[in-house]
Amino acid sequence: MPVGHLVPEIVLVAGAVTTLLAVLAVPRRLQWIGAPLALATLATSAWFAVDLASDAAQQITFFGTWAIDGATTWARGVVLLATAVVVVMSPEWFARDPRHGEYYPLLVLSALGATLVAGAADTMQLVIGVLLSSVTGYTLAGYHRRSALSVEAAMKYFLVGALANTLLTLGVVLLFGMVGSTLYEATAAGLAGRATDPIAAVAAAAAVGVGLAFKLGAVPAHAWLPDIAQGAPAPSAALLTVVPKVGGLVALARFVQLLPVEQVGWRPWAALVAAATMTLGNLAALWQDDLRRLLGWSSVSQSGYAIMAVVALGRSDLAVPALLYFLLAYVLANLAAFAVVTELRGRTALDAYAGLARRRPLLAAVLVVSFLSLVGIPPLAGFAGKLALFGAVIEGGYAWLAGVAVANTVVSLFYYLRVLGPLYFEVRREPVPVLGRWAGTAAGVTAVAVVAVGVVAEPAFDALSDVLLLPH
Amino acid sequence: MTLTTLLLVAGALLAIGVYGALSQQSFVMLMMGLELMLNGVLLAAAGFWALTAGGVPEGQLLVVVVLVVMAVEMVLGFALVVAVYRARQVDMTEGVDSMRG
Amino acid sequence: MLTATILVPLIGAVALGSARGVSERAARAGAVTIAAVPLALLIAAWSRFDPGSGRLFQLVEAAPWIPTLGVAYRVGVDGVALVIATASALLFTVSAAYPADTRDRPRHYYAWLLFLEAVSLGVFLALDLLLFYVFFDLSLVGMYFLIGEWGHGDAKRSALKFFLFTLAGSLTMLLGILGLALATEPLTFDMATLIRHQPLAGEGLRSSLVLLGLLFGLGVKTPVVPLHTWLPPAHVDAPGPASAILAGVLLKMGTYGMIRIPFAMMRATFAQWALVLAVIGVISAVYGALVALGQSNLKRRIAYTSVNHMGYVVLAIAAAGGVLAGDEPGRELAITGATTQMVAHGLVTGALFLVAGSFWQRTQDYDIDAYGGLARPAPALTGVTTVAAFASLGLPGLAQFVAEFQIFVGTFSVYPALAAVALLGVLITAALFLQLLQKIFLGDLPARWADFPDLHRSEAVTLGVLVALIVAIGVYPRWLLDAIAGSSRILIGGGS
Amino acid sequence: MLWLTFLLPVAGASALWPWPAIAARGRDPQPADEARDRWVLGVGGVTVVVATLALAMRAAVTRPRSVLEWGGGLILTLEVDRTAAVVAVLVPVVAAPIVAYAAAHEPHRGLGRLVALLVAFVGAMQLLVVAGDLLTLLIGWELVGAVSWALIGHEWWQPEPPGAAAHAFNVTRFGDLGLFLAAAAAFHATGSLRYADLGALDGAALHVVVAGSVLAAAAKSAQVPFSPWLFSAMRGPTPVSALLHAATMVAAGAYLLARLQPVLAMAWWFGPTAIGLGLATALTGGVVAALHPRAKELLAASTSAQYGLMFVAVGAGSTAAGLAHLVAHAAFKSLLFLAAGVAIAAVGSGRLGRMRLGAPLRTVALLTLTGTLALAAIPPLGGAWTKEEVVAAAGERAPWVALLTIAAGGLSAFYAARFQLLAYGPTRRDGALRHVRPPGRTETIAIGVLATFTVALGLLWIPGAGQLVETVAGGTLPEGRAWELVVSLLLVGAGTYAAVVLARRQQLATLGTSPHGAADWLGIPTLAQAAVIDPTLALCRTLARFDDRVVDAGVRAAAAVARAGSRLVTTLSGRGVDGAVEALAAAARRAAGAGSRFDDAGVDGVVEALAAGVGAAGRDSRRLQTGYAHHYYVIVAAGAVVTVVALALWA
Amino acid sequence: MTRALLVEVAFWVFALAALVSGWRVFRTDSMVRASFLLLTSFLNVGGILLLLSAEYLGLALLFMMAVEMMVMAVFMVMFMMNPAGLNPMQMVHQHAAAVGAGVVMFGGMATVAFAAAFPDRPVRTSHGLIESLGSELLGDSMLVFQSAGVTLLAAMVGAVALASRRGRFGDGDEGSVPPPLDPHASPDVTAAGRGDGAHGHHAHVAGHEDHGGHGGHEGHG
Repeated sequence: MPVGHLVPEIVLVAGAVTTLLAVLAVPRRLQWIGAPLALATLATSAWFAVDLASDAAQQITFFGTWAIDGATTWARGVVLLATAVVVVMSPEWFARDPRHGEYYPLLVLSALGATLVAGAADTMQLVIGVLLSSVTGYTLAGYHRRSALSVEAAMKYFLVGALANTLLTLGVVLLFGMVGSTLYEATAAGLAGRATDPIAAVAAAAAVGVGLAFKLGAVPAHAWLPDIAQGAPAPSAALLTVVPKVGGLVALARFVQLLPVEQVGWRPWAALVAAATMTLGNLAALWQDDLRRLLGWSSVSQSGYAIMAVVALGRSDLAVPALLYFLLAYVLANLAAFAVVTELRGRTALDAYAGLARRRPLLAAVLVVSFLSLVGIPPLAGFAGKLALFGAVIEGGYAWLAGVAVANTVVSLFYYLRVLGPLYFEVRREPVPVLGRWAGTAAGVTAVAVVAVGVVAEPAFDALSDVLLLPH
Repeated sequence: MTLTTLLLVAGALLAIGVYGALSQQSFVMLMMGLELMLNGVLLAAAGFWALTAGGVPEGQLLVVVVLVVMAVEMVLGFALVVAVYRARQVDMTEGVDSMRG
Repeated sequence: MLTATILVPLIGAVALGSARGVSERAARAGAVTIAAVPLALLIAAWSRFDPGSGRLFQLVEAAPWIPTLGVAYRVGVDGVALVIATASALLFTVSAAYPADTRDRPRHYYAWLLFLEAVSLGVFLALDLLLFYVFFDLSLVGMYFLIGEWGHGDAKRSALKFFLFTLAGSLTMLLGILGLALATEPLTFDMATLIRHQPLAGEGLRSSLVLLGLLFGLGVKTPVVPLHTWLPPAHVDAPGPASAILAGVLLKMGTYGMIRIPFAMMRATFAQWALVLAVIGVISAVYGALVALGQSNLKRRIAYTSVNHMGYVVLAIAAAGGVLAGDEPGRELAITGATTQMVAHGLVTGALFLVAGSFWQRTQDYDIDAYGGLARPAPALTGVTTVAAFASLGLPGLAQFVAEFQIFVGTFSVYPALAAVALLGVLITAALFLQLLQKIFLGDLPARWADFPDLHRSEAVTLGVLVALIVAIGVYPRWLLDAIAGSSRILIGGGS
Repeated sequence: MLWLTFLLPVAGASALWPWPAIAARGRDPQPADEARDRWVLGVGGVTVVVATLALAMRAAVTRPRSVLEWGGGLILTLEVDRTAAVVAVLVPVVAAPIVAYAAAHEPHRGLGRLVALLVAFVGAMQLLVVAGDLLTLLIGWELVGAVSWALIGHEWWQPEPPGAAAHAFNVTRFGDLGLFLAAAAAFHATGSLRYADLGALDGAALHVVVAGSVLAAAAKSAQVPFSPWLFSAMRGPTPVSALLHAATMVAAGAYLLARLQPVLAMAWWFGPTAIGLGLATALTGGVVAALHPRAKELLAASTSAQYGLMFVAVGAGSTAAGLAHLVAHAAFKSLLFLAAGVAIAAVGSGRLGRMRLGAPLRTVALLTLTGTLALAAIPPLGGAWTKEEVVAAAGERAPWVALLTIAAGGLSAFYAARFQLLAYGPTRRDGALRHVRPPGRTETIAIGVLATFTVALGLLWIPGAGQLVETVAGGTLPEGRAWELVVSLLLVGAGTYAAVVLARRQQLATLGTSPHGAADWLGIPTLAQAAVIDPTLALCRTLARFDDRVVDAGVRAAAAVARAGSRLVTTLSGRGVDGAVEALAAAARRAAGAGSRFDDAGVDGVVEALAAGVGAAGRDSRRLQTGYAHHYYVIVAAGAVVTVVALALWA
Repeated sequence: MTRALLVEVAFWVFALAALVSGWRVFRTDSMVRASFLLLTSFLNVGGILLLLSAEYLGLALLFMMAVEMMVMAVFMVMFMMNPAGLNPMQMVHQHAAAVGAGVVMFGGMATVAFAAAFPDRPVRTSHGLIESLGSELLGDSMLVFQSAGVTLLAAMVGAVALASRRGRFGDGDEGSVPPPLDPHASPDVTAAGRGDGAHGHHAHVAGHEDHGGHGGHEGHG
């Protein structure tokens, strides 16, 4: 049993438990101790992940239940990075909450959940990973127990999640019924054979697809995302708008490749979902007067873009690199935006951002970089991401989808500029208090990363050029 | 007791569950609908294990996984119902609608 | 050397933007100095450029960027790019020197101007499709902030409209670029390679779609009717120097891109669709002129003449690519004329928009009918405007005549009827500019403009430079045309 | 060297223009300054023109050819052939006295500009004349037009001149388009723009070149239907009318036809067209001149008519006759304009009915008479000889052509006499000798010089002069027929007699007083206004409005449909199945509302409409997010159904 | 009666009981009763599992559900209004849509049941099934099993964090609000005013209540 292939995850479990025990032991003044412990955990896990990626070949391991391919490694990296940024943002935000110690182990477990989702090569494992990611997510979303909005967001997250997970489970059971196994490799082989027929396969794929759409914040299970962005504690919102998506997308990409295209039209379906998701997200974001909610909807639309890569899977060599690179770009830009919101003490009314450029020029600059990257203005990371996505779908024969994405990008520019315009063009005199040092640092670092990853994109694309998405 | 009859019963349970999940105002009742759905899934899983998969151990584990899903979702669900009730004195879906649009 | 032309203003922009305690004067002086560096470098590049060498791209500098995707940093020039880039650098220097109301934010104003200069030059110097796109897009960002922050009237809305509209165009172009580049094996965005290999040649629908995507994107920027509606508000609400750059530099990106990408890289497909493009060009020319004549707002009127003039350029490009072989002298003339028109229109319309900016600074009124008889209090302004107006209506001895003559003569070889129709634009332009001069400068002087200030020294000097160049090109254009013609020949011949 | 005939006047002009301002050194002008300015400008201007004349004469003798690479394959060629030599010499000859007159006669305000532009015009005209290819010709052609604009609008502070200048420019520019086309066609067919290569033309290109040239020539020479622009040009100062709009610039059309006649004649229809145009203009112009109540307009109409005669000559194939008449006309018509200027200055009005300055301005009246007689074509003046040559040329074609030409000659005799009798005729009995402003010495001398020139052309009647003309101008002169001469002289006499009779009855001045009647070019301007200018301007305004809003109609309608659709989807999913019917009704209501709002939308751009549509869709799509979790469940359920359908459908 | 017939009859009894009790869950006025009906449904499904020779799983389900439903019933009594279902109540919305969704769901599953061709590999023997489950849990599917364990841990931690009334440091939810926009504002403000940054903590967004306010529960409808 190659336990070594799971060291990064084992580290996360151990770290989470250690952190939990530590925060239970220390007095309320020292609850922040969870943050450095969580950071250390994440760093150690990342270190092992890198180590593992350089040592072990890309393969399916652990009796066929676990894929340690480039996609998993990349997802691990992105998830750990994102979680680390959120950990840095958290202590100042939760300073008033004497029980925020438990928040950190939950963050670590949430990262673990997303990683498990990404690496799952077994449908049961997928369900468990989704479940772990979900339960930690509900908790993180509702962590402001006294805040009406926070618990409301958590409740809706839970309600949508519970239904979606039930559907996911149903789909997994149907798949098992068809092929008699839950392993991906066996599933793919079983579905490809003539033993099954399209009806059950379609039903199973639909159930799994809708279930995973919840993780992505994609249509039709997208409704939780704007609420989470608006109502959840800002660090949780930052985490939940990015981390589950990373796992969910890799999982979706892995999963659809198991389906025989002649029986299950997953490619057009994914295109449909991509188009609907990006369009709905952008349209709904247009007139938001609440920045966090706007970011939530924009996050929905970004999921739509990301799903474009799924459409092109197997038809374009660019699909997997596009998917993974775009995820990184999106995660960084979105985190930067939420870090700014956090640093501004959760300031969220659009009007309250007018004139920010003169009061807080650096934070304003971070917001500009983040938004322009989300639009896809070169040379920021979002541009290279969208470029690769467009290239992938065009090569995959879905040029119309690229057209839809272009139209959506133009629409999205409108609402981003609704923020950025007043940010720069108006003059306000009120003071703009900030939270502290760390959230601001997180904002700055992620913004620099957005620029750096965009300008120096070659290492990423080089690394991604031979990434596999097993078992395909 | 054929696979078809099993799946029909499971489907009926799922249908009742879906109805409950969609129609109930109270969070708790709504969750009962979800439970009922999972009940159907459970039945289907067991049926598949026994009738199409030749009793492979994975199938039993799958049933356990469904049970875990059931348990975990309910635990968190109840915790959230408590939290929402404490923060807002509300126990129905219509009561939490401050965020919309 | 070419890299420095992009880097110097970029670094200058960053330095100026992050400096502290810089006075308005110092910021302007610094900006002018920095903006002039690329101009000097490009003039030096001109001296080293050999139009007769038979090679299209010269002074090439390259560095790997994203080799995995076939993207590299490649800059270089052919004759077309060289003259347009040089004219742009000049226009930036002049615009920086032109007095503007910076609203107490001189550093930012000049920093954005320099940023815009860097990326605009990048567009013209890039030899990699993706690099081209990067600069193309960034120019929108720079212009958005310039209009939004320092514009007047409904500036924010106009800036927004500008950004949205042109981003729609540039993204469509991006799809086209991808469609084109993805047809290469191995994947590359290198312009020289793409010109040599002509990917997608003879691939029916796909190549047509790619071409239309490219033309749509570039057509928005040019702009051609009916994609032009972003132009008037952007111009009207932009500060004078920004308008000058918008008309003189940014619009050129569209037509330059047409020559560079669809014309050169998809010759067969371009020839299929050239007639459609030519008709659009003619419609733009005539429609733009007619609508301009119907305007009573000074800046709108000038803005619509841009539609007219760029329509000629589009027509010429379409004609030059309208057939794959035959009529070489005429098609060469068309391409040379199109390029000359880009340079000339940049200088002429740049001057006109700077003049319009001067009007705004003096009176905050663009209504042509509100003026009259200004020749008495402001003879120098009258003189400059008259020269620019006559240049714009294509008077011989001034720059634009050279261009338009070549365009008409060249286009006639391929599309005689369209050339004849487009000629009507020349007539209408004449009418509208004479009417403009008459209404503003001639006739009765309303009492309230009795002490209308004439040009200040800095205005006079900057406009003087433009006028001198307009005359220089008009009288003896050989120095300009010879630099272009060598490349035109290669482009027409299809070599690289 | 040849370039100097163009560059020297231009350089001279740029020196003369700022002179008064430099001399004044920023002070207000003093009376003494005025005299000095007049002297400097006059002497300077005449010197430059005379120097140009010297250059032109040298060129006329040496017939040089000069080539300039303009770059990009364009080559400017200067070439002097016989035709060019004649006109190149003629232009400065006429210009010199006119420049002197202008410096002495015109108001001081803007005098530097006036003289400078006149001198610059000489340069531009020389370029036009010595051009050896269509591009150079076009450059000169447009430059003289622009200078004409500036000179007509010389008194820019007045309400009328700027508009008149623009009118003149626009009309002539329409003709310029013909040259553009001709150049394009020539280049397409031969790869060259040189006159010398035009001989190789055939087929469609030839016809385009000929048609373009004829169009340009007709517009420039104020032939029907372009003639009215010359009336607008009369808003300019008198010297301008004399130089540009009588002697030289207007001559460019006739000159061009003469210069290119061998090429043009290759098209079978050139001759008839030119003759037709020329005759039409000669006759209508004659009628207009006979009726018009104002002095300069009378002369302008006569100018059109006389150039019509030259068109007839060239069309009939006799460039020599046309050219000879061109020279003669330049001499006497500039003389008459200067005389008219003196008369107008004397009485302060351009109306012929107010003048009759024969008594107070006896000298000028006598000098004028030479011009009038030449215009009336009464031997032994040169004008008569050249006119008879034109008649002879016309007779070569057909007798009826000759007859019509003779009729036009009769008209010109009538209006020439009318001009003389009204402007410088015997003073009215009722009006006592009024106080009039006498002309200065310089003006008189200038008129005298031109009168001398006019008279000197009488030498053409000397036998053998015809051969000299043939040598100088090239081509052959037709043999005149005796009956033509007799009939012609009879008609001239008749015309003159009619004028005298009418003058006795005091009816000569009041012919056709209505400004909109026949005197106003037979209503061509009104027609042009109604048929071309007004519709164009209306179209422009409509298009401008259209551009602002109507283009969007389609887009807006599409947006409205999208909006309604999005609402429908929204309401359906938002309210669940129960609400579907209700929702449909609501959507219909809203669609109707959208329709009415659409009308109220007002002035909006294309993109605004699209944006409004998207924006509305944005607002509507937010309604999907009701805030109720059970609605989200419906969305998920519906999404699952759609997913099943999609997966099954596209497999 | 053969064993097969017996099994068949038992199956239908269990199935009908499961369905009827499941349906009654949403047709009763009392939540407590509803939770017991749900339990009944589960128990009957457990019975079917036993018939399918999944003894261990069936029993596990029985025990687990028994406990869970007890918790749920207690829950009703403790927290919910109208705990004992003394007053008749019908708390249902979008009834038609829900019925429609249920019908579609059943239709879909029925289609699968009738039309889909599943492999026919019935379980051979009931012997050793439980052992094989054990070895699966600690063998091939150990990752799944362990992950499930971690998930349960996370669920516990999360549930406690969210729901506990008393924490280690006093009130379980003390200070669990976002930081105020103005750092100098009084510490005990809730997030109610977050919607409007310009007015800091003074503003209240209509529609939600301060947690401190005891305005009571707003009725629906």
